[in-house]
Amino acid sequence: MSVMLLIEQALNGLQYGVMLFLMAAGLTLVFGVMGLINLAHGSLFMVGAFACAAVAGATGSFWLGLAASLAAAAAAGALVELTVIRRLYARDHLDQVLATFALILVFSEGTRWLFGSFPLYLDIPDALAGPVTLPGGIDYPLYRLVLIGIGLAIAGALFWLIGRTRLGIRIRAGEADREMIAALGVDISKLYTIVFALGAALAGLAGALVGALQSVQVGMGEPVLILAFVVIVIGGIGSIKGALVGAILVGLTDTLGRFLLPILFSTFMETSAATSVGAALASMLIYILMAGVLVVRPGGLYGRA
Amino acid sequence: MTEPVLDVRNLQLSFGALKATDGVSLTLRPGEIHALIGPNGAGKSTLIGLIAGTLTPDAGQVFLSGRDVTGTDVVARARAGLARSFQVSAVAGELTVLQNVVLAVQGARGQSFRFFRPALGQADLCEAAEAHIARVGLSDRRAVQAGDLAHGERRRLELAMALALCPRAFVLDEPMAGMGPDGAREMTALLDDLRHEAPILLVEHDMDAVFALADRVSVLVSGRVIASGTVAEIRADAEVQRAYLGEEMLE
Amino acid sequence: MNAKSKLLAAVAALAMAGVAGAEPLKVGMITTLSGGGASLGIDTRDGFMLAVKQAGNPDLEVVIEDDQRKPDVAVQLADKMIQSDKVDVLTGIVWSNLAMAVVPAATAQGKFYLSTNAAPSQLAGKGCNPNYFSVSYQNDNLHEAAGAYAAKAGITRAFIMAPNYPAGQDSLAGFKRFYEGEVVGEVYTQLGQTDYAGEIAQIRASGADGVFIFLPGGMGISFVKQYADSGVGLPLIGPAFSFEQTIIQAMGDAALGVLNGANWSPDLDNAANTAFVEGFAAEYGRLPSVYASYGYDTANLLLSAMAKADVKDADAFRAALRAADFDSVRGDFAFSPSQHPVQDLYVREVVRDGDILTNRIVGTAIEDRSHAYEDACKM
Amino acid sequence: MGREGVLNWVVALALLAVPLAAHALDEPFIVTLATKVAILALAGVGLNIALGLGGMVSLGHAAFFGIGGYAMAVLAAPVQAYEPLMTWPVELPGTKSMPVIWLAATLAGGLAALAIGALSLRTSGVYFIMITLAFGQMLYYFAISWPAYGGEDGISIYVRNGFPGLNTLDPIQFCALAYGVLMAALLFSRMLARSCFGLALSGARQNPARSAALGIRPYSVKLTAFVISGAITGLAGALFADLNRFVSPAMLSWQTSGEIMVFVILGGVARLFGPVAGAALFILLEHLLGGVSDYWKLFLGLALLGIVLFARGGLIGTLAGREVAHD
Repeated sequence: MSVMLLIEQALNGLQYGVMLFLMAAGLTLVFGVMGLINLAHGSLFMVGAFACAAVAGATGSFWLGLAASLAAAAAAGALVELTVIRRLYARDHLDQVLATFALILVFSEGTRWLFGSFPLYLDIPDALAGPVTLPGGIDYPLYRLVLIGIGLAIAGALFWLIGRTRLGIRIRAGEADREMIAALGVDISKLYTIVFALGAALAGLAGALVGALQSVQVGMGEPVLILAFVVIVIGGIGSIKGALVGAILVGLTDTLGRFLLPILFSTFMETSAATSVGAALASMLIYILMAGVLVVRPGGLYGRA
Repeated sequence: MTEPVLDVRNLQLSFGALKATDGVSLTLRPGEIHALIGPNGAGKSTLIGLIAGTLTPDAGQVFLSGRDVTGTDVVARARAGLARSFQVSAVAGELTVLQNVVLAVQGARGQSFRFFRPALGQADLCEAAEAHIARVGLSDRRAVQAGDLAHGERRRLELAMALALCPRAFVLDEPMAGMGPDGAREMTALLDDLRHEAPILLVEHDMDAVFALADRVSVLVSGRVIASGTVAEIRADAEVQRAYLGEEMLE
Repeated sequence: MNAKSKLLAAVAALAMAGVAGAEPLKVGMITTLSGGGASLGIDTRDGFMLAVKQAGNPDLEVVIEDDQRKPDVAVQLADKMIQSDKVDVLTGIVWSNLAMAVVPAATAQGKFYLSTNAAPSQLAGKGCNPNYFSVSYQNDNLHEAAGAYAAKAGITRAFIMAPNYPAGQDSLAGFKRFYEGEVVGEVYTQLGQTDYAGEIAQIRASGADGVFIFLPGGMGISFVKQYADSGVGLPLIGPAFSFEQTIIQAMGDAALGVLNGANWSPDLDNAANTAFVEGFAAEYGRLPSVYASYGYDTANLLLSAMAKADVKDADAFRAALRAADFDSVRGDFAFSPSQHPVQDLYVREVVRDGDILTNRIVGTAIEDRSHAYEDACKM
Repeated sequence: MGREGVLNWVVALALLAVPLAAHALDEPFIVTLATKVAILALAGVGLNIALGLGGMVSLGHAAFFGIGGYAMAVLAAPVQAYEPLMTWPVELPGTKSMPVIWLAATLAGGLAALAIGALSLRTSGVYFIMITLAFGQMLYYFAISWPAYGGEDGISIYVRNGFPGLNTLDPIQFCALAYGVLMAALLFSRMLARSCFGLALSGARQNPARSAALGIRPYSVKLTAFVISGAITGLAGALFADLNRFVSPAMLSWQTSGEIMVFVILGGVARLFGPVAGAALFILLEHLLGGVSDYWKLFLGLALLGIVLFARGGLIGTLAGREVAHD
């Protein structure tokens, strides 16, 4: 095991984390502002990937597909907010869980109905294909570097949006006190629709960006959703900063754990068994991390609780 | 002089730069009502939190019947005989009056981990609860859900639950709040009666009630006790007049 | 509950009526038609039903149900088919874990089970059963084909990788069984994993000269795309599952040139296969996958046995199945004593044919291969 | 007896009458379906203690369900392989006896709930939902990738386990057994709700601060309820594994957690018979819609959505009205 390999794995973990952040940011915003737990957030990730694959397939342009993914996910988010979600704000978490669980079924089977059961094709745009050589001689895929860049840029944009703009002031006011912001004369239902659509668009963008790397298929959103939950629990609900730190922590822990644990075990076990046992433990590592954070800080790293 | 039931020594608590409680000492002796007054934001709620155990002081100690309970939590202090009522009525709204008080009785007796017999089928629990309900005059309302009670009735239910703890000391947080003149009069009479059960640390804005009931009064301003004494002494204290009473007296 | 059943009584071909031994036979197909993995079940069903349609035998009745890829649902469907529909034969399960849930109980109740795909080692060796036939292969076969051919393809230092679950562990064992080179890296990934950057970095650092992967479904798509983009460029070999007709379109050009072990290919040159591939394309407007070919063979095997014996006479019917007297799309086909196929294993390459990607045979890996657990089967 | 009481009797008798009628008409599969309803309802009864009485929205109850299932398989598998369960520190044989297996599954479910609950109850609200979900997922991945006990393939038990005096292989007898366990659990649940503990739990749910000031530790009360809840769901898992004669990580998946929760909410949260009505309705919907289309889950989703938006209080709540108070 060389230092270079370790650095490369750390980059991989960073890239993974940054993509998780795009998912977690929307989820944590929606929870922070509206107090809503949305299990169907993963479905919006899937909608983005399918929209991108469909448009890129029809036009041949990944970039048009990316734009379509943002538009489709935001539109799907707004539609769902207007028809279903807004009836849930006043409900308890239980109703929210059930309704959004039902939405997952609707989205997944609806997508399968529209696009069929076979995975769709979506590839990295030619301009970003292939590896580049980094200082130190690491060959690293350009597309993944771009993903890290896009993710960090969006994180920066979100911090700016929340911290510096009028919309951000309203969002923060909404987090602090719902009645107060209504009293300020802000059209609260419009604000909610915008925030929900924004979160959906981020999820859709993540779906499209990641879709180019992996398989675009029904059900791709749920594993990411659960990881995003872990991220939010670690970071603290409602905190964008917590989502970023949590996502990168989860990304690094998962990637490095899968890489290092089998090596660790093979120092005192036979190789085949070590890789199997190491992989089994690596799959639990982020949950152990979450449990550890909970013991020390039940409200998450940047939580208010 | 008898040993105080509740003895608070030099409590301190800061939230950042704000000294919410700044070296407060006070005592509660058997049979007395000790009123704690002070303007809004003086730190009364913080002090109650420190005494009840929901907050942990930076320094200082709380003794209950001579025992240092500073390191213990709310539950332990409740079991040790500290009965606390809440500023905002905090009864369980879905339970009936009787259920609320039975809950308090079983809490005091440490019987909450009985899984089998129906709570309302246990004569000893119910009889004790009924007695406390009768004491506060809610007997004919015992089957009503607490959430459906009138405001004054809920305050009395609070007292019944505090009584159920068979306390060594009451800490009552504004029991008169939001009551009309009739309700306040009834409550005053009830509190005057309760002092025979256990001494009362009474946090209250209603000055008529305070002056009618209190044996001693302490005045809290900006987290500090600026004066402590009998009603007459406090009325005469210049600093209190300036800091607090003055505002109201001048109205 | 019959509302759910899709009863497909094949339309009569009068010519078939009156053939000796043609007693009615009811077959229950449990396969995955919804949720993730539905494409495999749909191909299985379509291949099976194509053969049923071509035969036009009115005595064959098929009940099809969707197992949602859930073992408990599969078990309950099997109970329902046996108890309510009173089927004689069960078939169609795609996944090994579902097969392990259904097959032992079904055969214990005296029903025949013909596997169209999953054939776990437990059922091939110690747990073999007179009423259980695998028409497809034994699970290890296609990995063995890849292993046997890897050295020929110039892979002498292999990096091998599979998900960390029983089929994955069997896969790596199967590959190593016939592989003559050195294994320089062995990695188990998480089931359902979507990002392989970490593993690709390990491949790059391992000094390997070729990579064997068993990553079925979406996992394979993700890996192949990321692998192609990484520029590592070492030859890739795997079992057919990862490079099937159902998924290579989603991999795109990244899959071109990938080698995969198989026992069937659309370009296999025999009359039965030509009729199958053309018939499938005409009926469904797409190319068949291996799963479709197994479904098609299974139906034809069943039809051939029906023509010889009555299913109510289990011994006679079993003998008729064992004879395997049908034209397999794989060419020569026979059953081993454990009732698994004895067949040639090939290696295919993913190629572009006009607009679509498909597979072409590049060589034979092992001839007349049965499987590794034959000796453990006391039958 | 109020309307809810009448409704409870109707549901209880229907769940008894349907399999008996199906048995008389020689429709064993309907008996099997009724058994499935009874067992899933039992899982729901377990969850309802946490969810309805304790207000703990657990999206990780599949963990206890699956652990109960694995407890069954781990005990029964050595018997069919003619091996001991363990040889160290003492040699212990496996067992095919349901009462022993049930005890083990109940204990295992309860212990798992103790560990998960002790950590998760440090938080509340939406955190609690996410954390229970994540812990469930952790066990799911562990079960898949841990090489012992079959991994993703799971474990098959070829012959259903035995119960003294009954032939459990006969669908109607096994159904009766499951029904009996369900009814016992419902009685226990009713008793629990009315007991001192039930009162304390209700207080801890509605007003934890007040409960603490009465000398009742909300954390201990809730954790105890969570453990009881996990234990009952674990028992249901063992029965479910016996129904299928099979256990696999699918029992631990988060979809299973979601479905158990759907039973409870469909039927009516905190209603005694809510999980029973909910599980029956769910299985009915699954089979009716399944006949209509391959995309039946789409319609299931829409139906669920309609119920949660427009029929609050679930089936029992809608039919019986707001008789018992619940939030």
